[in-house]
Amino acid sequence: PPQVGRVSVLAKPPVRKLAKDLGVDLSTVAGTGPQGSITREDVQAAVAAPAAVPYQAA
Amino acid sequence: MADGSGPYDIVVLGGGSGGYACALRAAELGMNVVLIEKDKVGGTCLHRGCIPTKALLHAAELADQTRESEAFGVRARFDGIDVPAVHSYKDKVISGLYKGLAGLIKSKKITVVEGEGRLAGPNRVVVGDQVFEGRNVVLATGSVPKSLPGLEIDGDKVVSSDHALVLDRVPSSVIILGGGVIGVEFASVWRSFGAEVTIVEALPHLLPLEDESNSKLLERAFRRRGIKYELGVRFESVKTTDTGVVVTLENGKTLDAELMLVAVGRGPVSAGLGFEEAGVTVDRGYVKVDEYCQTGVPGVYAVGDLIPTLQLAHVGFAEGILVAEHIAGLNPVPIDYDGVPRITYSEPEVASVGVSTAVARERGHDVVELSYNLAGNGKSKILQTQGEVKVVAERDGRVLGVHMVGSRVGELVAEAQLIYNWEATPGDVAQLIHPHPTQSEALGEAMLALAGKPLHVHN
Amino acid sequence: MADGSGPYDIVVLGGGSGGYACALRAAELGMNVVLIEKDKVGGTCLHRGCIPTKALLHAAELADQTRESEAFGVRARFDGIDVPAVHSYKDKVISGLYKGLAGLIKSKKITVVEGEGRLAGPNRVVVGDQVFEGRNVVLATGSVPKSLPGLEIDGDKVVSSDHALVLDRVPSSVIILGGGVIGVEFASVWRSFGAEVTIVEALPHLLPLEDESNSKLLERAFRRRGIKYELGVRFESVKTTDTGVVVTLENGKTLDAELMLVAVGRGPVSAGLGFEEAGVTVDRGYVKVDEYCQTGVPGVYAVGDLIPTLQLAHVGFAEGILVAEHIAGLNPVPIDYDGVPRITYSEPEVASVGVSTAVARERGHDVVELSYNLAGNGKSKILQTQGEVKVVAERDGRVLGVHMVGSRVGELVAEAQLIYNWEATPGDVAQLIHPHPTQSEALGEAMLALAGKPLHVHN
Ligand SMILES: Cc1cc2nc3c(=O)[nH]c(=O)nc-3n(C[C@H](O)[C@H](O)[C@H](O)COP(=O)(O)OP(=O)(O)OC[C@H]3O[C@@H](n4cnc5c(N)ncnc54)[C@H](O)[C@@H]3O)c2cc1C
Ligand SMILES: Cc1cc2nc3c(=O)[nH]c(=O)nc-3n(C[C@H](O)[C@H](O)[C@H](O)COP(=O)(O)OP(=O)(O)OC[C@H]3O[C@@H](n4cnc5c(N)ncnc54)[C@H](O)[C@@H]3O)c2cc1C
Repeated sequence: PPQVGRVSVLAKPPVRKLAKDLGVDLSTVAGTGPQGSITREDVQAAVAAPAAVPYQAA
Repeated sequence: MADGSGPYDIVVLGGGSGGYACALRAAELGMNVVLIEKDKVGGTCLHRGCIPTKALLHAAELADQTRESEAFGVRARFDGIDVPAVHSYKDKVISGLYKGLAGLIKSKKITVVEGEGRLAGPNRVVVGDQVFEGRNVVLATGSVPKSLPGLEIDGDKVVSSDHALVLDRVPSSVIILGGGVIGVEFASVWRSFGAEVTIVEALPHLLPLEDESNSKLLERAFRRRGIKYELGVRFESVKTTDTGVVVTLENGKTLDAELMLVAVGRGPVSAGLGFEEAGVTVDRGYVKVDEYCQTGVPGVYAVGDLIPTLQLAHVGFAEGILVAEHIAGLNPVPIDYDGVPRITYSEPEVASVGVSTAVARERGHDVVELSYNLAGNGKSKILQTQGEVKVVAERDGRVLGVHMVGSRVGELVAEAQLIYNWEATPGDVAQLIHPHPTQSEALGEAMLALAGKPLHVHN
Repeated sequence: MADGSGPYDIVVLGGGSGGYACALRAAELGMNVVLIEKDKVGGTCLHRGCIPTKALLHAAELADQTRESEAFGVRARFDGIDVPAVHSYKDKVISGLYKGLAGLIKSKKITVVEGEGRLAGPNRVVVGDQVFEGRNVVLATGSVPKSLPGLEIDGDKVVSSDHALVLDRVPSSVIILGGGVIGVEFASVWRSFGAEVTIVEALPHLLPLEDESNSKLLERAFRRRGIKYELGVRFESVKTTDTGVVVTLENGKTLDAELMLVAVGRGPVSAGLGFEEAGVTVDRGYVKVDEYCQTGVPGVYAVGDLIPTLQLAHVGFAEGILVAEHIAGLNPVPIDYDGVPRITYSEPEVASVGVSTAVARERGHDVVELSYNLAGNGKSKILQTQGEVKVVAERDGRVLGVHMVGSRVGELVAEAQLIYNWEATPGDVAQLIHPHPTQSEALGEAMLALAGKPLHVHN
């Protein structure tokens, strides 16, 4: 049967764009929104917490 | 007016879309700005571009509708075009917007200098004997109509868009050199006004920057409207005669008409303005910049038609704003030029955002696409317009492009712009049902179908 | 046609927007569906609602434009409305869409039964002497025009929208009872066609469900168009005379006209159809359902105008699809009714999505709002339309509502729908520059201003 278009990462489109602009990989973010969706705040928290971002040499 | 003192935070050279948007945003951010303009703020777009052409196109729409209104039950007689009245309508629109813009600039306490400026060093612009020092300089001198080598625009029988916008009559016949946006828009206006129109385009399609599907639909619509075109053939020469012009094409064919419009593109205004002397890299007239519109010279930026990005007013706005925010240290996100919406305001309109099917494939995407024919769209049937909405997407992924043809579809690209730039999938959109009966439903139907849940899709 | 056998996966009772959308989606999902319709598939919307009214409104637009075209330089003479030709245009639009829809339903192998059905048990619908058994039953019998107690619609001088849509003439004068969407749309059509129009509305504003700012702008525009209205006053009685009607209002005022249109709302079609006998709860005619459109009886659903949600075709579509997906076990997301776009297709149009300022405040939001006047919008100036785009947002947060008035703004609500439903902030939108010159820029400008970076905002 045809399937409803499913997104691998559960986040609303503007949040996906925000994550991209901030350099956050959504697959590393745990969602706290409805049904585990990733919220704007989750993305911002991921930027604030350096542990969530892979280490990069200066 | 400030004397040539300074230093300003920003000296902006050129008061068109790019320059004034930069000045406004910089002023908002508390910067001290001088805006130098040799003619009128608003530039090409307001005085010789977007606004006057769209006013003509609206008059053209009214002419068509008046002619065809009987089919809708409205008895009317079309009695011709009153050219002076068209101009006074158009000029009233321009002057209203001009007054608003000038007032806005003034209210933001931007210093406006009237005169022709020249870059006289990395942070110095000279106007006559006045010198303006700026911690930053933004070059925004825009563009002017181009011609072909050896082809002289005499302003009488061989004209540019500048002349066409103030023409005192509807020509009986016109040859339009160039099937890009400007050529196509004038073809549409003149045809609606009653002229015989032939477009000559060297590339294989009208609007060669559009997805081929859009070009083909426009060509079909133009054919039905009686707009002729010669595609994939180059112009060779033009001879003016007592009654008009005779144009020879490279394939030997000759065409004659009362007038020829040269619409082969616009060239940047950079010669003789001291750019290269100040160390700014210029390539075929265009100023080279990075993703923040910075030239190689620290503190010198360039925006708008002067740089080799899409020649659109809203690109100028976006670049001007970006530069102001960059100077202010706001860390703005560079522009994704694929995500800039494009509209050709002809009848029918052509609009797109994102990439074409061909480009998406070239970039290695696993592409799915869906074309929704406007024949299935109630509002389009009411308007009696034909065309389609085509959506290009990554298989099980985001939307990569939206391409549309039909009356009034230009307004639909704003929604498509969000979908593209926010990297939405068809499923994200398909969860929402569009308002009925609107043309925007056609985009909704395409998304529903791509999401595997077509609603009003006829095969 | 299937004899009364079964069992089907779904028996749908009523082939309007809600019913046929459910049938189509269910068939796509591999289900075995019977669709029972006593008249024509497409229902109210296609035959007596959305589509015919919008065709009339388009003819009305053409009439206005033909009359006013001289101001744009198009010489024309308006010679009146050819009512039979208007009807044949309208009927052609309807029949084209009807043919498409009927073909689509057939191509999906949905069994269509012509006849009046009745619920004869939780999973049994009877049509004449045929019985259709379904694992699920979807009630979608829609609505019909309502009247007021004691007010008889005679179909001659006191008419409903059903009659108005087939009227054989343009009345010289009309009184419209009810200033909701339907009343306002007919007022707009008739005024454009040359009638004297007076709307009587008991609530204090036209379009009482809209944000008050939208209602007031529409009232101002209607006043300029010479459409009269009596607000905040109730109808008392109507007397028909030889030449028309005399209407008395509760404040004692009397009005006379050739015709009165009763547009006081639509009531659900549920009486005598066996719903309550089968255990379905009915409240003032409306079938009560949960967020998945389930009645209290397992396997019995109801959608569309029959349930007390917004009476809009696209709500019917959405509910029909939701029910099909719910039955198929796809776990669909319930509809956020605030996020459904609303359009009134009058001249000017009125469109909105999300909540009004008043409701946003009631719900405890810290509200900011911004109204962008279309006077600052180039394309609106070209169209010579007035109005505004008002955005309601949470301070430093998401957009809560978008409310618009102006010619053609209905198409702009599709973008606003994404912004609202995807919970975008003004800043998310402000990062993208809208195409110039479009009406959609007005929404962009409002977002830019709310994001603290106004561009073309005049104070
Ligand atoms: C016919 C036509 C139709 C168009 N339609 C559209 C449309 O519908 N939508 C759209 O997005 N775009 C449209 N465009 C393109 C749009 O007009 C341009 O992209 C836009 O104007 C570029 O802005 P700019 O600021 O870079 O340059 P310009 O608008 O060209 O402004 C440059 C300004 O700098 C001034 N200047 C130049 N040199 C100097 C100097 N040395 N000293 C002082 N001042 C100087 C000029 O007088 C001018 O005012 C159209 C263009 C044309 C010609
Ligand atoms: C003048 C007017 C203008 C409108 N304009 C718009 C608009 O622009 N946009 C918009 O979104 N909405 C508009 N609407 C509202 C829209 O038409 C309705 O919301 C929509 O039609 C509801 O769909 P439905 O399926 O619930 O009911 P309906 O469309 O009413 O369909 C119900 C169907 O069930 C059939 N039926 C009823 N009882 C039985 C029975 N016992 N057995 C068999 N069949 C039965 C009927 O014949 C009918 O075909 C308008 C309505 C009107 C009246």
